[in-house]
Amino acid sequence: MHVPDGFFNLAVSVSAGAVAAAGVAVCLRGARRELDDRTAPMAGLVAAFVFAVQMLNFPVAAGTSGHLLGGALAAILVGPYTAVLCMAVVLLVQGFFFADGGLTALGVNITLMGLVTVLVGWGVFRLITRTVRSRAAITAASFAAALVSVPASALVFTLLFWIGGTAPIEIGTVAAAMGGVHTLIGIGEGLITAVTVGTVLATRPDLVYGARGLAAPLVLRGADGDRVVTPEPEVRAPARRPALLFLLPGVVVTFVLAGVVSVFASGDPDGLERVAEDEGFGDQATDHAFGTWTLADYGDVAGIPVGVAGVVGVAATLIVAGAVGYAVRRRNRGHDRDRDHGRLSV
Amino acid sequence: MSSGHHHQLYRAGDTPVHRLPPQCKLAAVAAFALVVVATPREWFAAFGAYALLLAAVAVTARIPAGFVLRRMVIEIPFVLFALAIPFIGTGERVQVVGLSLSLPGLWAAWNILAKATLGVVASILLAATTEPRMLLLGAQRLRLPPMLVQIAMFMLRYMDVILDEMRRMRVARESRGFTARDARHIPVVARSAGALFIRSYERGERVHLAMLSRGYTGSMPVIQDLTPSAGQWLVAGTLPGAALAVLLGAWGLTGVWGVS
Amino acid sequence: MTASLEVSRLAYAYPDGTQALFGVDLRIERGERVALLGPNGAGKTTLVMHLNGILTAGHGTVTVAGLPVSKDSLKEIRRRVGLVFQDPDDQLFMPTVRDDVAFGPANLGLRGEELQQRVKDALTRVGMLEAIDRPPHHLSFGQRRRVAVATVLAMEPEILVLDEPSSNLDPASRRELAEILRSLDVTVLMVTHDLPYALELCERSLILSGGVIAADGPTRTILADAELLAGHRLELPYGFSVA
Amino acid sequence: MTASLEVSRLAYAYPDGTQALFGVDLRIERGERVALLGPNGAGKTTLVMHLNGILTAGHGTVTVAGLPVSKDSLKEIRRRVGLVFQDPDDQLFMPTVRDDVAFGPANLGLRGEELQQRVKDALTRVGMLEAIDRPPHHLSFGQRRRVAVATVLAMEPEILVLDEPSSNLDPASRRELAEILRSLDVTVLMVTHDLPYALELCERSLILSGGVIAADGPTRTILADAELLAGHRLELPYGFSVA
Ligand SMILES: Nc1ncnc2c1ncn2[C@@H]1O[C@H](COP(=O)(O)OP(=O)(O)OP(=O)(O)O)[C@@H](O)[C@H]1O
Ligand SMILES: Nc1ncnc2c1ncn2[C@@H]1O[C@H](COP(=O)(O)OP(=O)(O)OP(=O)(O)O)[C@@H](O)[C@H]1O
Ligand SMILES: [Mg+2]
Ligand SMILES: [Mg+2]
Repeated sequence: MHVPDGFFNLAVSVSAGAVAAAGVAVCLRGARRELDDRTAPMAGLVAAFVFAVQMLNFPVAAGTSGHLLGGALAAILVGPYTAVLCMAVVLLVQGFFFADGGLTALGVNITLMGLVTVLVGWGVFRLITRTVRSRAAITAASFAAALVSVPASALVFTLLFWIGGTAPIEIGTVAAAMGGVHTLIGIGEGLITAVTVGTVLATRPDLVYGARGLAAPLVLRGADGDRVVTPEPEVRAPARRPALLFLLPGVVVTFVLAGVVSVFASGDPDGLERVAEDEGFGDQATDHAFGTWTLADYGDVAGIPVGVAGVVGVAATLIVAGAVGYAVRRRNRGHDRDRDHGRLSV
Repeated sequence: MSSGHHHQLYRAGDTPVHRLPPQCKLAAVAAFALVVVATPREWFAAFGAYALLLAAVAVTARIPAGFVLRRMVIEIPFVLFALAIPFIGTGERVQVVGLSLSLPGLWAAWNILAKATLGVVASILLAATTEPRMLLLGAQRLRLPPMLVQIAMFMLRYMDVILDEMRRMRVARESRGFTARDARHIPVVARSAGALFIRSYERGERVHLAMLSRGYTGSMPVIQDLTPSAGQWLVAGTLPGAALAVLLGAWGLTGVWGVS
Repeated sequence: MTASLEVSRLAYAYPDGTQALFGVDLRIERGERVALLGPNGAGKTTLVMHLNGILTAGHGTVTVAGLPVSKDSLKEIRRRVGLVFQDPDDQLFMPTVRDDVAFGPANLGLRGEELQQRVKDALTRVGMLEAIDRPPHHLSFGQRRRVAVATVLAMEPEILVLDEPSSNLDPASRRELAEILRSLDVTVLMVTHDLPYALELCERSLILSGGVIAADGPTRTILADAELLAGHRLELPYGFSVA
Repeated sequence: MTASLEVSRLAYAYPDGTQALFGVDLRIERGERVALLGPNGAGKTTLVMHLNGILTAGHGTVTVAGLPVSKDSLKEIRRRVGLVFQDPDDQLFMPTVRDDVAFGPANLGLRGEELQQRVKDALTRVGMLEAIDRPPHHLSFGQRRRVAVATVLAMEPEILVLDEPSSNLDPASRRELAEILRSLDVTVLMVTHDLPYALELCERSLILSGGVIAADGPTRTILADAELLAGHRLELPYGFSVA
């Protein structure tokens, strides 16, 4: 599903970039509660695993490429916030090191494969495990979560494509191809996720974020063979996450932004055009079809060449992303400093 | 831990491109991609010029064309997709050697192919001239949040660990009389693959703990100095700078000659 | 005076439920060299991993030079306690031997010439200076073990904890390691299955068995008690006797 | 009679260019027990890896019971030669100890009750039967070593090659391993740094040093030659003498 450079119009790229940046910023904050010395390597392993899983890449008839996504698995193993970070890292590394996925399409890719899959996957997982919390239930919930997350992501892709894809393809064709293939992929992903979570649960239950639970009490033995049982250790349940709800509006905002900006500001009103065609006043539009398409990228709106608008737009995304990252980083550092002070006074 | 993966991406060398500090190269590639994407698809000559710029970088870095081409297979899914667009696309149709193709589809295919290819080649050159570890240090210098850098670092390390553990497991299997020629053996491989996840994790975890026990606090000590000089920024800026000049030049020309 | 290492009622279970320590008590004074003996699976490695906070006590406490091991004190603890792992593959992770040995001192803030000197000194001590630019995973097992020891020596910790440092070493390296340890003015806790080696190097020995300390005393006395040894799967090699 | 193992002018360089073997010649008869001694980095592990075709000779030949090691004979060679790796983590890869020990015999075609019996016998021999359903990577280092030995014993090979099998074993396990090896009617080649152990178990010893065989003779004679030993970083432990 990796979107290359030039696949979506600028409006969608920029809006998705903004949402991705905001989403990652929120997760950077949230992940501080999930991530410590011991779980940091797990995040790395999950990222590596997701990376490996995404390497099985095959073309989808009228979409882009299809492959397993791994977002739900990540969410269950390391928690939703860290999972988004893992997915973002995978996509960054793929973009910069492996040339997989366009650099200017990072926002779209992170939104689709990071935010949407994690959000949907974790949502489904929590819905099921809220009531039952046995090992079997967790494994089953993993299957369901992964199964649903993939077509959900494909659906969002289709929506974005409808709003601002640069390829002139019937939205119905895209929806059918993406939906069909990704339902199949979803089944595969469900199986792999369930097996992986099941395996980890059997040998290292402490590593499954979605199943943090009981450790048995310890036994002490004295020199003369007497036995004492220590009191039950306290249970650390997974933290509740109202902040995660922030992400849902975030995704909605992408569409609104992308749609609105697309139609009114991009000079590439193909989304509108499609609506127009669908609504039955396509006759008028077809006359101009050639004009709209060819003019789209260098035609100008209000006298500004779209090329320049593009540079400004993408630069704006980067600035937003950078600023958010910077702000969070400063705050993190502030926290670290506080902690260090705490340490010194001990 | 060993081997392989990274070295397929990275080609050691001692050229001006290799020597540039990683953060300069990262920024240059990102800026170049921006310029490319912002270029209207009708300006064929501009895309040609970008390609020449990348070729110049490749020559300077002594990266053989074959290496770049081999790595470009990553693009195949998009190429297949792009080739399909003219057939399934909507809009005005044109006849090309007896085939009815969508004209907007052709434009879209060209647009995606040209921009994606330039982006892909730029990234390939970046990875070919910079060790992954250095790229991460560069990203850190560019103020990528440390948590992301840390996850990325563990990820790279784990790709090595997994490959290493896979190699060990293969040797162990074979030395006890196993040959994977037969489909009946798939369950065996599958079972050991289940163990691979935990095994890799635990190996990586122990290594991480060993790092902690030697005073590691989340970021690698930077032993060599990476601070780029103004001159190095300037050198790195040549690529996006030249591309921008091409873009602006082309814009000026179309302005003069108008759109035909 | 505060003890160098103090462990009290330490219990620990691994995440899969296996309990490895069942209430360990011990106290090691500054400058002592102590051997930790015991059968396979006794919990020696598990205990040792608690001494610099790599594992965190399920129950009980660990104190290093008066400082209790806790989340806040970890950094300081790890500066003081150098740990050589039982498996050198767990210890070595950098692309070259030089980087690997430099890693610890660099984390302590050393740079430049001083850092390079530390690296070279440590490698010279274990006789691995020629391998300085090789990747550690391309060394033989015994060579990796020697580099692993060097990574910790380079940090100049005040407490050295070694988990079977002599296994896979050739006899001359084994003796050289003993000489290095004797020449350092640090507290040493060494896990070993090589009883003559323990006798040669450590005045005092502990036997850990079944997750508790089963004996504690002068090495010579402990090794002379054949019945005690036999009870914990320990025995002197054929042809060797405590003179 | 054909030799059990025959190596002739064997040279090998690792892919990174390090040459480890420079022309090794040796011949071991059926039923012999031979110790392979030598300093760290001498090439012992490299040599041993050639004996069942894990590494393929850069130059020279390896012959097992008359059969030259080549691509076509690999399967047969590996059925005959059981190799215990120096690092047990290289040997164990299945999710449980049972699966791991069963893996080899299952490849030889054993199934059902017979297979289970083999697994149990092998684990009983090394004293690890209780761990049969645990994951091998959750065992202590010494326990993993014992399971690694069991995986090979379960295959009942006619030639046993062991790369430092006694390191990290507690003294009782070490003796038990010696007893197992003595009780088997197989050819044994054992790499070790433990000279008294070599003397106890093997009539004959080879010294591999710098990638060539530097000495070959009765263990007692070799260990009595202090000068020879010292030339190859070998020495008897303090307080031990070849009686
Ligand atoms: N990662 C792990 N998960 C679960 N159990 C473990 C783990 N590591 C060790 N154990 C178990 O804990 C107990 C103590 O193991 P430990 O490694 O501390 O033994 P040890 O005394 O170091 O033995 P050795 O001499 O073999 O190194 C053993 O029963 C072992 O099986
Ligand atoms: N994977 C590898 N790549 C490159 N060189 C290697 C590799 N493994 C070993 N070597 C080198 O080959 C030589 C022989 O190594 P080998 O492992 O055979 O030694 P050894 O005799 O088994 O030593 P030890 O007693 O330490 O196990 C050494 O110089 C070592 O550094
Ligand atoms: Mg141990
Ligand atoms: Mg070896």
